[in-house]
Amino acid sequence: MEHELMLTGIGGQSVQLAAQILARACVLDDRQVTYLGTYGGTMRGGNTDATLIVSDRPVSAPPMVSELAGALAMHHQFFEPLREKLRDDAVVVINESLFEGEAAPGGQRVFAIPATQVATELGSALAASMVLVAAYACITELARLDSLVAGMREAIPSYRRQHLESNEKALRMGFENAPAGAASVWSAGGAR
Amino acid sequence: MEHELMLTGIGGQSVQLAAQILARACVLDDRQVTYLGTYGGTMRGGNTDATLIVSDRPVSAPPMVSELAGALAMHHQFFEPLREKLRDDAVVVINESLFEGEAAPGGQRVFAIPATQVATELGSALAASMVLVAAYACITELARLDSLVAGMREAIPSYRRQHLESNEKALRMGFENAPAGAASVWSAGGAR
Amino acid sequence: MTRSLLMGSEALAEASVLAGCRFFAGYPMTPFTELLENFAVKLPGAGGVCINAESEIEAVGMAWGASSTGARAATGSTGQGLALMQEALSEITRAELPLVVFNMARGQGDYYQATRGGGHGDYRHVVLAPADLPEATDLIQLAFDLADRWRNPVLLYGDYLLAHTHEAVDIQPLDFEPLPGKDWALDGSLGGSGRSRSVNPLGMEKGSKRIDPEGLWKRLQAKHEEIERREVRSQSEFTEDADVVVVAFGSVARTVRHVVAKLREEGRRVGYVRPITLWPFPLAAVAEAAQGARQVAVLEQNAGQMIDDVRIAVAGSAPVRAIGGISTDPSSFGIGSLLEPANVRERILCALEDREIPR
Amino acid sequence: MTRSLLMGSEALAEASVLAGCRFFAGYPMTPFTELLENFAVKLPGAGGVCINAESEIEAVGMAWGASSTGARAATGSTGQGLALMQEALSEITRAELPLVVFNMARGQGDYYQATRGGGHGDYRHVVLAPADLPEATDLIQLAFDLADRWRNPVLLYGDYLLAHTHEAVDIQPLDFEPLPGKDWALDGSLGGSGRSRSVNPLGMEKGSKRIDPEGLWKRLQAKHEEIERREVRSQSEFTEDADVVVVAFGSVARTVRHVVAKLREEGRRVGYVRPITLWPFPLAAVAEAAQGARQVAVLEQNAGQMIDDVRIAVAGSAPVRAIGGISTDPSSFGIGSLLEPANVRERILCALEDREIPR
Amino acid sequence: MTGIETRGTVRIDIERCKGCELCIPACPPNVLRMSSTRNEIGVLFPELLPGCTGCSACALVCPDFCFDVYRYETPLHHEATA
Amino acid sequence: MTGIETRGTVRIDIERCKGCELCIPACPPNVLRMSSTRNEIGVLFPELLPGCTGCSACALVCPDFCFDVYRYETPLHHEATA
Amino acid sequence: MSEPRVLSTDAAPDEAARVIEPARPKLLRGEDHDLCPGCGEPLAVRVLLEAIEALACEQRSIAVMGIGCYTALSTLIDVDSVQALHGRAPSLATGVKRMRPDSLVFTLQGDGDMASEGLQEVIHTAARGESVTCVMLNNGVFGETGGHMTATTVLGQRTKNTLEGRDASYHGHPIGMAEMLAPLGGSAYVARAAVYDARSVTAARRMLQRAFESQLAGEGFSFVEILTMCPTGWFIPTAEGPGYLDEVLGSVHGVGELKVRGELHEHPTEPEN
Amino acid sequence: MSEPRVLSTDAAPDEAARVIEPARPKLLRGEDHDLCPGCGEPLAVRVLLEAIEALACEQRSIAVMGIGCYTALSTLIDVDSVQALHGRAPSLATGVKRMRPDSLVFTLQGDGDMASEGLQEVIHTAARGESVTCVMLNNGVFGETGGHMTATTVLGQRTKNTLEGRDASYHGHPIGMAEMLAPLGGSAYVARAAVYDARSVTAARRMLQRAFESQLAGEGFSFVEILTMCPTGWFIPTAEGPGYLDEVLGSVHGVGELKVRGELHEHPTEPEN
Ligand SMILES: Cc1ncc(C[n+]2csc(CCOP(=O)(O)OP(=O)(O)O)c2C)c(N)n1
Ligand SMILES: Cc1ncc(C[n+]2csc(CCOP(=O)(O)OP(=O)(O)O)c2C)c(N)n1
Ligand code: SF4
Ligand code: SF4
Ligand code: SF4
Ligand code: SF4
Ligand code: SF4
Ligand code: SF4
Ligand SMILES: [Mg+2]
Ligand SMILES: [Mg+2]
Repeated sequence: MEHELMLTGIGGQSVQLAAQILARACVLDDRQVTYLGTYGGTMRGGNTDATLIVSDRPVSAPPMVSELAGALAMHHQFFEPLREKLRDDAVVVINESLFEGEAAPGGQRVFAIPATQVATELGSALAASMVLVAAYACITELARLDSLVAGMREAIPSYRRQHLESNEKALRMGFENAPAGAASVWSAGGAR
Repeated sequence: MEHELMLTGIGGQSVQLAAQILARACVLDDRQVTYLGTYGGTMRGGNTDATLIVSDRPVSAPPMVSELAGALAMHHQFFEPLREKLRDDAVVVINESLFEGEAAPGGQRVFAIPATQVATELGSALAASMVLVAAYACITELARLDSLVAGMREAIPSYRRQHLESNEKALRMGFENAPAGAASVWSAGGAR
Repeated sequence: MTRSLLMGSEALAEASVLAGCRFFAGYPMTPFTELLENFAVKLPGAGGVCINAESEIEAVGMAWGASSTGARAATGSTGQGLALMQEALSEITRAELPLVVFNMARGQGDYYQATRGGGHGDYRHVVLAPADLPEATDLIQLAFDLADRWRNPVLLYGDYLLAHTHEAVDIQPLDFEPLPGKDWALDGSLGGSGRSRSVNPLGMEKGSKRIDPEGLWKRLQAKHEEIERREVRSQSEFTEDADVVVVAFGSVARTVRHVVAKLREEGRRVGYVRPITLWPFPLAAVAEAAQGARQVAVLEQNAGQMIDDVRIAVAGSAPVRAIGGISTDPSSFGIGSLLEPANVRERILCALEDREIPR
Repeated sequence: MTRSLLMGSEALAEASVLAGCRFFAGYPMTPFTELLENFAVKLPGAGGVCINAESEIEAVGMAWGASSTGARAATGSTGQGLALMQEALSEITRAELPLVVFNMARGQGDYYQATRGGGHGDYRHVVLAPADLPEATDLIQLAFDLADRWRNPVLLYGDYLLAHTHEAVDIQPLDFEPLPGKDWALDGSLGGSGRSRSVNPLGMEKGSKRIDPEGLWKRLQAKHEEIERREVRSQSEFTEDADVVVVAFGSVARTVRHVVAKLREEGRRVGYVRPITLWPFPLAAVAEAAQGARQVAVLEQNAGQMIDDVRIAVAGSAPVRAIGGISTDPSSFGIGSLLEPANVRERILCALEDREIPR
Repeated sequence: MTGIETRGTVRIDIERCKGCELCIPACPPNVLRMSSTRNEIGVLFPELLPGCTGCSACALVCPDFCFDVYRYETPLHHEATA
Repeated sequence: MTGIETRGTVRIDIERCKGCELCIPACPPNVLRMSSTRNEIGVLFPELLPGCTGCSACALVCPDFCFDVYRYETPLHHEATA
Repeated sequence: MSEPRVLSTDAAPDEAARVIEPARPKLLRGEDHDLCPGCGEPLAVRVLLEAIEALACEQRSIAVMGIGCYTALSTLIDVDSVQALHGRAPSLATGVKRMRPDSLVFTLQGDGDMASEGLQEVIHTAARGESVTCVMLNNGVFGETGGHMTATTVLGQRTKNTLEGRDASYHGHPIGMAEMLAPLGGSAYVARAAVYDARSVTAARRMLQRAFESQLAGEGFSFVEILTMCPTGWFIPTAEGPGYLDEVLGSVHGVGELKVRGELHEHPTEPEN
Repeated sequence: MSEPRVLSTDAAPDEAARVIEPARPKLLRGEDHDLCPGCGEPLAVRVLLEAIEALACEQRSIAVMGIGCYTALSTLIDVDSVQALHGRAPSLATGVKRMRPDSLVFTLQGDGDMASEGLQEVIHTAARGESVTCVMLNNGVFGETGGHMTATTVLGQRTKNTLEGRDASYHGHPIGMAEMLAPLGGSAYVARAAVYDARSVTAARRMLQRAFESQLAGEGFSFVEILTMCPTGWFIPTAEGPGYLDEVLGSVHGVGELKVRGELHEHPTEPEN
């Protein structure tokens, strides 16, 4: 089983952080993982993507994928390139609070999570990506909540220590309010 | 007729100047000329050579010669490489005032000119190379005295104008006291 | 060590320190920046030094100085910063100093730079081109060994993918043959003895005015010919009965390997040769693979550079065709669509089916 | 003009000014120094500017700026100084600016640098390699024309012999096809109009955030392929029935030409091909000359660089053999014994008689 | 006349605003405050309260060039609250 | 005692001398002068007259390291002329 | 408590009013840019363009762009421009000016670009007395590559590799560019500005204008350093940028005119208008 | 008139005498060199080696050589040395020192090398407070390549391309290296010496020794500039070299200590011994 997913958002590091947390969580759950973050253009404030491949065998594919088994979108801007790569059976998790328009025209399974709203209510709009990634992990059963929290603690750089608490809360909120296993990638139904 | 000669001396620019004067004189006399000066090593004060090819047709040979029809030596130091290239019938003109040892073991025609002494008597030891080159031109009939003087006037850089007089005197002394045509390169005897 | 998720840059710095690297200097440039950051974090703890140099030219100078004392030293940049280092890199080669140089390149357009250099005169660097991170953490250890063994710079050709991809890796120290001592390394101790040391790229020797650059350069040439005989590395798969042999290196080869394996599963007669050393180039391996092939297809992410070496290797025994091309993203960091499996697959199919390559 | 004894450097500067060069910047280095000196003397009188730059990097930057205003500009150095310019040279190529670059090289060890560069990414310079001064004064005029025509740097590969040899030359202005106007040249006049100009190597355009380096690079690639088709130049003699075809360029070719002519007089079946453009390399001329030859002998004054291109051209149709080698003097200025007729003759005879080359 | 004197006003291109808040303390009469709703890219943006003097400070410090500043020919008078 | 007091002396490696004349004005008692004959490479070189003090000035300014400087345990006395 | 009244700001006012400050000066094109929220660089670019307008040099200016975050702004600048390599703008400007002596030629560079990578370019250009204006946007970090320390980072400043503040014993000392350039024989006008509030922005515009005037008068080399916020590279909230600039950078890199018409000022002050 | 008596000087004296000054210090090897007659560079090298001896650092010194005429002297210097590229010695010295913190590490560079080609190297090294000593032999010309003007050539000085003297309006202004380096935070000792007569040569030795002492004491970066004659590049007779140095170069590049133990001296003077 090799699960390729991408995350996308506008600027900032939060999408990359979310991707890294998911990657670390998968490693903690003993999977093989390849993760690559990319930033659009030489400029700041442009789009930012992350590609993740999670597998139970050594990963052979490069972290530049042509087809996606899953996608996470913080915002509709810059989602287009991801949409084009979605497989028919892909899992798509979007940030309902900001995302406008159609996420998946091909009949893919779409889950809309009010991530920014949830995060704002928790007092930290920046943690929206935590909510979303936790929801994704929960829906797809890609990683456990404990691993996500542990992964987050590994991933936060020293100069951002003040965010540990709020991030953990956001991860928990995201995970606990999502439809667990609704599109598991490991189960017969979700896997390919 | 293609006449290849080399000039050699220690440091300084006087050997190069002499070579350039001869080259210019030959051009004024309507010959084809190729002339290359080289300095030994990255250092100052080392040896300095000049190679000249004078011809009555366009010069085909590169200014790096394997065989010499003529040689001029200001000093015995650094003469060895030239000696090795001398043809059997080469003309060798040496500065008797400084040159020690045997100039031409192969029976070549050697002319010893007390160049430094003559120049010192003229009040400018630095003009020794002028004496020598003029002697060479006279012996080989490679260039006329007038052309040498004109060539010297072309060749002297602006910041050395004060030497014009003494150089002209040295050229005249050198030319007039040498055995004219003793080894002419243009005559049947001297040419090849 | 145990398996942990490391960014490529972090793993490379880690493996370098493990290999005994004790000096690093660099200047930020994407995608090299994180390598510098990681050396800055890891070296002090290992008794080493990392300097955030004020420019690439100063960085390579510092590494040169460090290496002249016998320390295992490294520097790097992306191709653009390496362009600035060319004078130093060719001169360091003539000074016969070991040095490891990272090119975290933006794509594969620096193949010429890596294998032919832009420095002056004749000089060569061993160039290692890992396809993925686990291989890279081995090759970087090899790089430090080869640099010392041959007293010659060794370049690791990486890219954005290698530098920025996180993978769960387990870095193991490698064993190498014992090395000769560094009796040439400067420590000042022989001053005044008449035998003081000199690290010199010009052919100058203490106590003698005579300079013999020709002798020095010929000695280097002989060494480089020896390296050509001894240090060639490559990987070939499925070439025996292949109609089409694909030649690719680095990150592109990673995709090629992935795609060719799938195509073989589908029964297509395709194989690949992956040069691991770009210099010395695996001429023999490519020549052998070309025997009997209908076509040799070169897939590189540039306007056509390695294809020169492939042509030299194949020497007319099969047609050589370029199926790669320039491919980058708007940042020009080198992460173009050519790195994606679908595009690589399509290009290889074009070669197999004698179709035009999409431009 | 009438025939007068000029040092190569003086003649080159003279011919450049005749060709409309109005800007030069350089930093002294043997054997390039005199070229700089001569531009400094000649340009002011012609309404131009010559700057004694404080380094080679600054020199190429100044020339870049001058060229961006549409002026015919040039710079240069020896290979070592050019090593420092590599970053700029590759970027100027991407900015599509005309520029003439002199390499008054120390020997022929900079062939790779000239033809493959050490800059980053894919880029190409037209490289002209005159064999003697009369040819050089023509080729330098061609260089300024080609640079403007293709909006691409053109490099003149000279050496100590070309720079320092005095010959009696008669520089004649050449005529070229009319050139398109330089509507891209900066003069400030369109500021505020919404159509201000931009000379940009990154694919950036005024008024748009979108950057398309891939598009730019592909456009360049297409241009370079066009140059490869249109601008190849070479000279061949005595190749039809030759047993041995010698390939040589620049000053070495001057000696080869001299020696081969003598050998032909002696009835030896030897011919030569002399690439005048090193890039684009005369692949077809070499391939054609190789047909029927028993051997293609490459005589270059280095460890073997042009031989790559010869091998690519010959593509296995005849054995290719190196008969040149590293050859320099103690100064390393590149005036080694390989430039002498006797040595060249001996090496060609070795090829004709299948003997070992003296090393 | 009653209410707050408003000698000038601004046009704010809130879609370009990146929410940096530099304009807020820059305003001498303190008539700018951050919104409670978010714009397209998800950030808060400045709102104008009565009392603008048309001094241009906001425009000078806004890195995203969001402000056109105007001065009224005749000052307006606004109630302080809505 | 008669004659010039000579407290020191020098050894001059005239074959290394390049004739630059820097040592001549450097000598405080003015006891160096250039020769009238030439050395191997054709240049004039310094000669020592009586009266050297062993002050080392010549050695310090000679670019070709031609001078060893000595100071006599007991000063000598020389006639000024030969 | 009742809510304060929020005025409509989505269009020009209906009432009679004149524009005091347009969002964009004439030479700044209408597109948006991708620099970070709270970045100081766009402020500096704005006043630079306004200074050109004030001198009516719209149709004779040529910009030479360095490489840093501000590079992205070059597409917004409606004057002819040539993109230099990182660190090399002063040499390009030299070549441009020599071939276009009647143009107003200036560079736009960052501190990483000018004081780190290409330090000698600007010094040689200044010593040569080249008639160009070099402008350095100084935020004390390589903004573009992620906020590392540069050669101007002041002691105590936070950057990616000095998260606890630059420490002289480990990271060395900052270089004061204006102080280094002012004593040189070839420099005619040298000043340091900042853009952290409206007053300083206005002063920056004045200094740029005076530098350009100096160039147009043929006095020699001119230089304006402008301190700019980089909240991203300083790892602080955007709103704290201006205060951090003033207190941390400003305390070392003092604002004012250091040299005017070739005369050194002993106590640099901001120009009167 | 009778001829003055010429004493024999071809051997050590027969009389009892002690050596005051050997032709060569211990660290200077016995071979001859090919520098021009009247060149000042060998004088500087001599005192540099004597300073090392005076500090008993013979067995812990590492030289980093620049490229210029003095490069040829590196074969005479009996201390470990590494040859740098033209302009790049300070960076090499940095790398050497970091790996050999107990060594006395110094560069030997010319003015063309340090102030032209590689100007930023020494400035960055100084600002960084690198514990090395940079020595610049300043003759105001590229001696090695034929005597062209450098970035330190003083106004009025003759060089190959300023035969009538350097003219500021055409050739720009000289850079005073010592003056530029002294104000930097990382520099601890900065001085300018000259070698045109016995007194100045002795003072040069003292300054070199004090620079090395500063390095050994870990005070930071140290710098000694030494004015040297280049009769060849100045196009004057060798005997006129010392006077030309003193009057032309010395009048602009004033001799003395500019900074000692990190303290700037307002009026640079030569050190007492
Ligand atoms: C030769 C070279 N080295 C490194 C880089 C990478 N680089 C791009 S921008 C930049 C930093 C720019 O810093 P600064 O000039 O201060 O501008 P800022 O980003 O702060 O505006 C660097 C290091 C480059 N483009 N070229
Ligand atoms: C990159 C580079 N450019 C140019 C040169 C040529 N070059 C060698 S020495 C020299 C001048 C040295 O001048 P300086 O440093 O003042 O030393 P000096 O010869 O005066 O002792 C130059 C330009 C070089 N070696 N390398
Ligand atoms: S113009 Fe002045 S008063 Fe009006 S909002 Fe802007 S800063 Fe405030
Ligand atoms: S200064 Fe500009 S970008 Fe920042 S909050 Fe105010 S309007 Fe928005
Ligand atoms: S030691 Fe002093 S007195 Fe004696 S010769 Fe030398 S300079 Fe003159
Ligand atoms: S200083 Fe030395 S080289 Fe010069 S003349 Fe005197 S002894 Fe000779
Ligand atoms: S990183 Fe700093 S300088 Fe760059 S755009 Fe962001 S705030 Fe501005
Ligand atoms: S050229 Fe000048 S610096 Fe070089 S050796 Fe001669 S006198 Fe000395
Ligand atoms: Mg910056
Ligand atoms: Mg010098």
